[in-house]
Amino acid sequence: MSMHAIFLTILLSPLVGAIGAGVFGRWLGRSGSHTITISSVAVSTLLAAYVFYQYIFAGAEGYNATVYTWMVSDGIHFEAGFLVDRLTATMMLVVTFVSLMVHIYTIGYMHHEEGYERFFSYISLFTFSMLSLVMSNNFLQLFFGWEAVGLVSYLLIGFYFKRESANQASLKAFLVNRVGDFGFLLGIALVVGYFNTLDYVEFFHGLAAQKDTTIAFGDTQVHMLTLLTMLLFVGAMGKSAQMPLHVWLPESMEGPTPISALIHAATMVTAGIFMVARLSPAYELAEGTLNFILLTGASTALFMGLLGIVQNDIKRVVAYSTLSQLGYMVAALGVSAYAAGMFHVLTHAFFKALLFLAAGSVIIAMHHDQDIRNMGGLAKKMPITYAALLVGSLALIGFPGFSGFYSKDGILLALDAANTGTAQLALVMLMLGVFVTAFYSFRMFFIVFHAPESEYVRTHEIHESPWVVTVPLIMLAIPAMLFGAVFVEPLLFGDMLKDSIVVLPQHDVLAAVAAHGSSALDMLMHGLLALPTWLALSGVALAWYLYIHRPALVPMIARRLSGAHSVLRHAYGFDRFNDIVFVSGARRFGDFFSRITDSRMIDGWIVNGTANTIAFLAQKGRAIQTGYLYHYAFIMIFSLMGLLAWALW
Amino acid sequence: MGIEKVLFYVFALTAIIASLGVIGSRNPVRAALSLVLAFIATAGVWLLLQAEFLGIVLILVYVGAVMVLFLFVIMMLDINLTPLKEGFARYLPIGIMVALIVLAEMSLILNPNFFGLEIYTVPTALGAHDSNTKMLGQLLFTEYLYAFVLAAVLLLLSIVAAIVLTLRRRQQSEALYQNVGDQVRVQASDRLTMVKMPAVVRVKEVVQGADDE
Amino acid sequence: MDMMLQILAPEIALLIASMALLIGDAFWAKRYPALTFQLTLATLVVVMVIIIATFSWESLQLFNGAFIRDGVADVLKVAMIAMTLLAFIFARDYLLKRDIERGEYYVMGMISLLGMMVLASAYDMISLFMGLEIMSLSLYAMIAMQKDSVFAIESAMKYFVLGAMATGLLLYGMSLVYGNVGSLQFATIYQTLSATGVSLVVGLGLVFILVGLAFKFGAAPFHNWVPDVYHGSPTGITLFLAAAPKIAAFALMFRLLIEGLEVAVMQWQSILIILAVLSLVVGNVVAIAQTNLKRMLAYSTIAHMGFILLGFMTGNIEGYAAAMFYVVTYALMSIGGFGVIVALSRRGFEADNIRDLSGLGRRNPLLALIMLVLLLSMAGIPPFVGFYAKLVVLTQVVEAGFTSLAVFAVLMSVIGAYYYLRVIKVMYFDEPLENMVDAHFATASLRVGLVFVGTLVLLLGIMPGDLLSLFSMVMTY
Amino acid sequence: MTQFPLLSALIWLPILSGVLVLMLKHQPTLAKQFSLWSSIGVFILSLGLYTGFDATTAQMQFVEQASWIAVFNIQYFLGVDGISMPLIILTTFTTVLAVWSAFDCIKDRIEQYMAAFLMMNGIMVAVFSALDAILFYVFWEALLIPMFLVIGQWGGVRRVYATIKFFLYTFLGSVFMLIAFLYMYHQVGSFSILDFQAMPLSYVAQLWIFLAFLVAFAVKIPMFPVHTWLPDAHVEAPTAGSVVLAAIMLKMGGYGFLRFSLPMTPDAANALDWLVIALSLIAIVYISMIALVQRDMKKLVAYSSIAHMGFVTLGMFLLYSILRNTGEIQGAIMGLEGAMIQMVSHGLISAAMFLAIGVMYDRMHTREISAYGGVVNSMPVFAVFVLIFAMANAGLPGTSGFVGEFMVILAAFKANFWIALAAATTLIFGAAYTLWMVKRVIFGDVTNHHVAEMNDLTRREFMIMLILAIAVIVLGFYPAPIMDVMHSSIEHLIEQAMTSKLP
Amino acid sequence: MSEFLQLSDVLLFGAILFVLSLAGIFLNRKNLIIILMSIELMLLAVNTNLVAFSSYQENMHGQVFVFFILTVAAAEAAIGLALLVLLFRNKHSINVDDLSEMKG
Repeated sequence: MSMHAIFLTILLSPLVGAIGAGVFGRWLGRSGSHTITISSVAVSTLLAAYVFYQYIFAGAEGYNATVYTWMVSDGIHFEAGFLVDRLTATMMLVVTFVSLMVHIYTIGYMHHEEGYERFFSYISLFTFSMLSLVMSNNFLQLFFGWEAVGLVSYLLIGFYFKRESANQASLKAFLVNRVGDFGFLLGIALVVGYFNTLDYVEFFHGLAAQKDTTIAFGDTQVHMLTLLTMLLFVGAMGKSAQMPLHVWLPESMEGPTPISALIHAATMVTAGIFMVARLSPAYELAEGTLNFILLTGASTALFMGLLGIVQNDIKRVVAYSTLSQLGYMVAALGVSAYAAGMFHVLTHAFFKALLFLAAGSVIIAMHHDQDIRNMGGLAKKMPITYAALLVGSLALIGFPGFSGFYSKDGILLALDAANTGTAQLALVMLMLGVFVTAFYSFRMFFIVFHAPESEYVRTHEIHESPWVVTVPLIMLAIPAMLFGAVFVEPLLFGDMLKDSIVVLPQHDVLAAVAAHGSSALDMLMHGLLALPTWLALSGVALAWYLYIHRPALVPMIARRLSGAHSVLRHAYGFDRFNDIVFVSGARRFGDFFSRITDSRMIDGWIVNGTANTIAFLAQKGRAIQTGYLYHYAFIMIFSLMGLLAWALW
Repeated sequence: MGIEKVLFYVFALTAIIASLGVIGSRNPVRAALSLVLAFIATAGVWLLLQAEFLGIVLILVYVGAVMVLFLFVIMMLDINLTPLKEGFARYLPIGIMVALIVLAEMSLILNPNFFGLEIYTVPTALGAHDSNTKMLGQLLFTEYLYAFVLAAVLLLLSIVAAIVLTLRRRQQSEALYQNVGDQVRVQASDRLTMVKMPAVVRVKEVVQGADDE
Repeated sequence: MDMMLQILAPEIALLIASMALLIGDAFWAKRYPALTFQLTLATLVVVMVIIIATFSWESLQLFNGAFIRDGVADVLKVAMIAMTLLAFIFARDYLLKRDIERGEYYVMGMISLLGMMVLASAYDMISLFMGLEIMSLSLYAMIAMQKDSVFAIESAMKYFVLGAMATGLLLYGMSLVYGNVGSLQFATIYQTLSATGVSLVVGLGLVFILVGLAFKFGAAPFHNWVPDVYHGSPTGITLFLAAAPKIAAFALMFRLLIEGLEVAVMQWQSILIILAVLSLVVGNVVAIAQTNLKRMLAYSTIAHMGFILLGFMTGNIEGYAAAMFYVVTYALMSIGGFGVIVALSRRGFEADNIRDLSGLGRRNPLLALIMLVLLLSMAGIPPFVGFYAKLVVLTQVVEAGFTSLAVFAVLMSVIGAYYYLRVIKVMYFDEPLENMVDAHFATASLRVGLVFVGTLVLLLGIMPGDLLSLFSMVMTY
Repeated sequence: MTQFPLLSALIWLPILSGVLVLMLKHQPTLAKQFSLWSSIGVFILSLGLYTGFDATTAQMQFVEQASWIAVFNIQYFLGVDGISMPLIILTTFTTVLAVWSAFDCIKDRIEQYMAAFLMMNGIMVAVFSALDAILFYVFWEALLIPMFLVIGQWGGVRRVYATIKFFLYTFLGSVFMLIAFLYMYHQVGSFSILDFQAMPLSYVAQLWIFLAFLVAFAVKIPMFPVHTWLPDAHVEAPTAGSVVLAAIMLKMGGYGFLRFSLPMTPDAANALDWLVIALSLIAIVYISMIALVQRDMKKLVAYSSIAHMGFVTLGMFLLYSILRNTGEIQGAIMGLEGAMIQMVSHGLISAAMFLAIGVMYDRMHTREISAYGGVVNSMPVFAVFVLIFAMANAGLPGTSGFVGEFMVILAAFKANFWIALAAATTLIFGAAYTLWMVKRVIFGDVTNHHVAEMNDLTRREFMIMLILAIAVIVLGFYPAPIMDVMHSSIEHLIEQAMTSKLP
Repeated sequence: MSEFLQLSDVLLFGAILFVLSLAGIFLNRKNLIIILMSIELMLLAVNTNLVAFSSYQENMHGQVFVFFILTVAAAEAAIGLALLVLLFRNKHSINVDDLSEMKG
């Protein structure tokens, strides 16, 4: 089997599964549907693993080829094709693996739900879309995958279509993403405008020549590549939920938990980071954009993390942690530490999927109640879930040795090494973020598992989830623990991603970090003594103190800090603001245009006004026709008079 | 000033005053008589212009026949004059103004200073043996034969038209007067209308009907 | 002499036949009520055949140039006869229903037609005037033939008084032209004016002549009689009135303005533009406010006359040919429109309100379809002949350099389209009124005639080429 | 092939079958079947245009030429190039769906209804293939008649107002075009469109002619501010009427720009392209906002049509500013091809949207968004299709709706950043108004018992929807077949549009 | 001043008569029969014009025209009066104001 065929199989196999379950689900039934989708994704996963092996360990050459030509216009080829290198191969494996886990998990999670076949079809379709995004060798296909994952996300958030809040959330997710895509598409247009190509490689080749091109906006000259990368990053902000386009992600938790794990934690939301990494040659040339990225990421990381403190919905807590972690990744990109960002993407994929699936397991046990205040003391009732959640949380907070530790530390070190003013500022924010993360993660953890049993827990039968749920948990817990340690050296400091990521020498912060030691052990040793670890631990300690040891303090503190609390409860008012300014604003404008300009002015005054004027004239004209002979004669003579005057003139 | 000129002004003035009488008079008989006077005066002008035949014809035919016809009709119709006496004063000023403007416009062209009189030399008087009637006749029956025939058609037409319009069928009794064509063409629907009525009227409807009343 | 007979044969045949029928009718009217009608039709067909058989491209003159027979005259005459024929066929039914069907109607119609033919062939002012009067007087009388109808008498009276006044104005203008040129013959007038140029007196006379012509056309602002007369006349007469006399008016204008006074084109062009513009405005705008179908069609006539005047205004031969095409096709559409009203009316019910057509599309699809075709054609929507009429006129207007005038004309026809659409709306989109469920043709001849007209309007719309070529050719000769 | 008169056949066969159907007054079933099969036959016949088409040349193909009205040198002159050919096939294709869609929902005078659509089919093909200006105009106007009757007879409550407005609006626009034709005829002595394209014209004349064309085509397409007839007409028209109106008749305006405005008055187009671009952008932004607040589904889709047509006009008139901005014309082809593909795609999508609304209307007899809710519960299959079409309407990649918008935005960027920026807002607005409607109508819990009682698609409806869905998706994934046939013609067009015609 | 009367004098006379007759038609609001008389007067004015021109042009065509106009005028009068009679029979009035059934 040639590589090309393998790639095609990897890409299309989930599509086949999706079509099978979606179109023929009615005939296939439940088990038929999950069988076909799971097996198709499994095929992809196995092949992706093979590809991963080939690229990472066997050192296969980068692969770049066209699958088919979409169309050709104006000399520009619009194509679909594969660009597979180590970055891609890694992403492919992560995507397929997490997807497979989620597929299996879904059997248990969605067991009693309607629309079972539909759900499987969607997640398979998502896998296809994500793969086509990742494997693309050009902007067109990238955009296609970009939008397609958005579509599936829309469909899945609105999966419970009877629920108004789900519909609202899905619409919001789609529209906010569209705002990002708006910038993204303009970025692509810029690429075509200046490089006359959509192909990555050709684009990269063209960069050198266009390095200093500027665009004139009136009198000001704007650096073209800065604008280009900014626009593309706007797309990334939408997809990766960076402030202020993050508003959709918390609400996306309306969807079933498996897709929260798959789409809104592990894969889709990282597309933005992937894209920036993929286009690193361009970003490297745009200093301004990098700074912007850095600040955006850092603020997202801190401020979204803070929101996690006040959430009572188990999934929302995890969602805000996702937002926060995405901020970390983006911040890494901002200092050209693409590899660090990607590394965090990978580790995050595992532990966040794990967290979500574990949370889902809790939710199953709680009969789809998601409020943590109704939980408590579940540790004994669901040990596997408990363990899984603990592993996930530890990885999340960056407990030394866990995957998250390596990736997060990598980012922090990179920021430190960047040694610019902005980077320092960002570093402070991220450090605070570490503390906050630890605090809210373990707040949730303690409340769910260690707090006194709630009324609900006491009165209901609660037990561990079935194997289809727990096996994926275990399967994910393993990489959540070990992936970081294994891959930190090649990924972060080695040449694992070197063929795909370009970093200018003056930006190469990771090289500076590597100077302090580049092995996992070095990292561990260094990390044990470093500030982040202590911040994380103190966060955990504070959570324990407040929620287990002295729970009575919490309401008091909330009252004392009621101003800050309220700000957090309202998520800084982003939703309010959007509602008032954009949603109502657009509607109000639309209403005004519809009723006033269109109906009254154009239609009323101009169109019907003309008609009415003519009708009015007609009535006047009628009035002249009095029926009296002498009037007629008079009109004739009068007209004669006029014509005579005209002729004599 | 030659005698012709004096005569012309006399005739013209008479005709104009008579015309004013025609349009200003409220009594149709008086108007008709004014018109007769206008005709006669104008005939005088024509005579001055050496159109003897036409002048005489105007008096004979017009005054003798047409105007008599007018008078005849006026008498026959036995018009109630009282409502007719209501004046036309309301629009009189503007009417007169428009008429005067038209006249002014016409005379702007026709006045002696402007009108290219030099090409119109004073006509030579006809010789003693030249007959206006004869000249007219010659033209009429040669060059204008076609029009002459058409005039005959026209007169025939007006006879037919006048008769068709004014002829009243004698008042015959209904029994004697029958229109065969009508009887042949009559259709059942002209005579008889079939009205569908429900054989049974439901009580409810009847009650409703009663309520409506 | 033989030559003369041949040239005059159509008129002679028509005259003799009408005399014979006038007398004959008095004898056979009671016994054979339809005979006069049938013989009239036969006569008209024969006359038409004679004209076509002796069709003359050359111009042949008789009576020292008082009579001319050329292609234009022949084409116009054929058109007039055809319109008269249709008018008689359509009208008979109506007249029968109202007991006013009498031999004299046909006789006077034929004499009126004779007048029109004389007009078409007139080559001096006197024969022109005689033709005009023969036509007009017959029309006055025909309108009044429904003697018990106040409407009919009133419209006859209005028509008569205003018509006489217009004739007076026309004559006054002619007298001024005569006074300046010293001749009544168009050929001489043309030559003299070419030599001497146009004096102010002729200019003055021209204004009076134009007023008279405008009246005959029914062009604004000399249009006031049109709605009242069309409305008040019995529909059977209106359809006669609305078709052939318009062609005659064209002949009148053609002979007088083109054959006689073309030299004064500078003078009459501007006045014709004024008349055309006013006609377009008045006709199209005021028609919108009408509720009576006959009145509406009358106003639409005024608008159409505006277009014809536009064709004339160009002052070139192609323009006249365009106007001729317009007037002939318009007459066809107009007669069809009134024919539909006749077909709908019954004894004691005139069906001349637009409301009376409600739901015609259901009640009588064929009739509605014919009316639809006619209305769209009048509105100038392709593929019906009315479109080409407008097209050829507009082409010439643009050719003559009056593009803005063309724009104005089409804008007005857009306004005009509205009221035609309104009728279509009533026919197709409204529910039938309670009291009218039966709409069937009264007679087969009417049905055949209407179908013929509708088909012709469509066919000429698809293939207008030959007719256009013919008109263009006779004009060029 | 010794020149089988394919175009004539495509014009006259449907018209003749329309006349035949008109006579089947008392056999509605026969009328339906006959109409359907004859329209399918015509569609298959029209595929002959595609297979026999030579994509390498910009020359007119399948040319038929004969004298028609000799006095004015008017010809019966037909032919197609890469611009008109896709539109003709779209026409015949849409007619099949329009006819088929009316099978059950029209009860009254079905034979007239069917006949109207068959005749419109022929007339529309004629509009796209006429190469003589008068021939073009005749069919252009003639098309109004059946549509007028269709809306007026089978339309909604305010149908009379809507249909008269539609008729007069369009008529008003097109008379200016007629005058422009006459003026050019006056200059060149022929009504051949090819002659018109070749003739030199002074700058002032070009300006006036361009404006005349602009009025005509802007009304038809429609552009702001002469768009207000469209929402009314769409709302009141019966389903198939809306389909044909949106899918084909709007395209006639776009086609007019390509066939007349650009090649005939290039200098004026160059001078006034800002006007068209500005109006297009207004259409995209302003109309989208209006669409957002519509309460009537058809009105919403109608407004969205206007916004989408804004892309068509935008793409067509970008070429001059691209030249001015970048000094070369690369990108211009993309704009024009984007506009073309947008027309075809919008033909499919709007047809689908209107058919979908028609499906609901047939069951509920209302188009108010608020009357629906949770349709997916009772009509799941239908909901899937609606979602596909809604996504296509929102310009999602993988559907045909994306292709045109994408290309136009790319081209717009070459012209000016701000133009591209304004155009790209459609990404947001398009999704907003479409999906918000979908959310309110399709999703959610069942709001009332009427919705609960709705039956899912019948076999006929399903097939129609399926065909359209396949077309939309196939075109989205593989637009090349359509693109390839138009390359030469578009290049030729740009060459014409770039060559000054000043004498 | 010439001894013979000048053409323009006659023409002005004709013009005055003509305008008077016009005024007679539109000023008269009551009596139809006077309108008919005005028409006669109008034709008379035209005839005077023609006679004058004929005389000054020294050809007879104008007078022939007058001859025919007189004929027509008589015929016109006959038909006009017939209409008047009909009108009177129907409405028992020849009031111009009563002729207003149709308008608008």
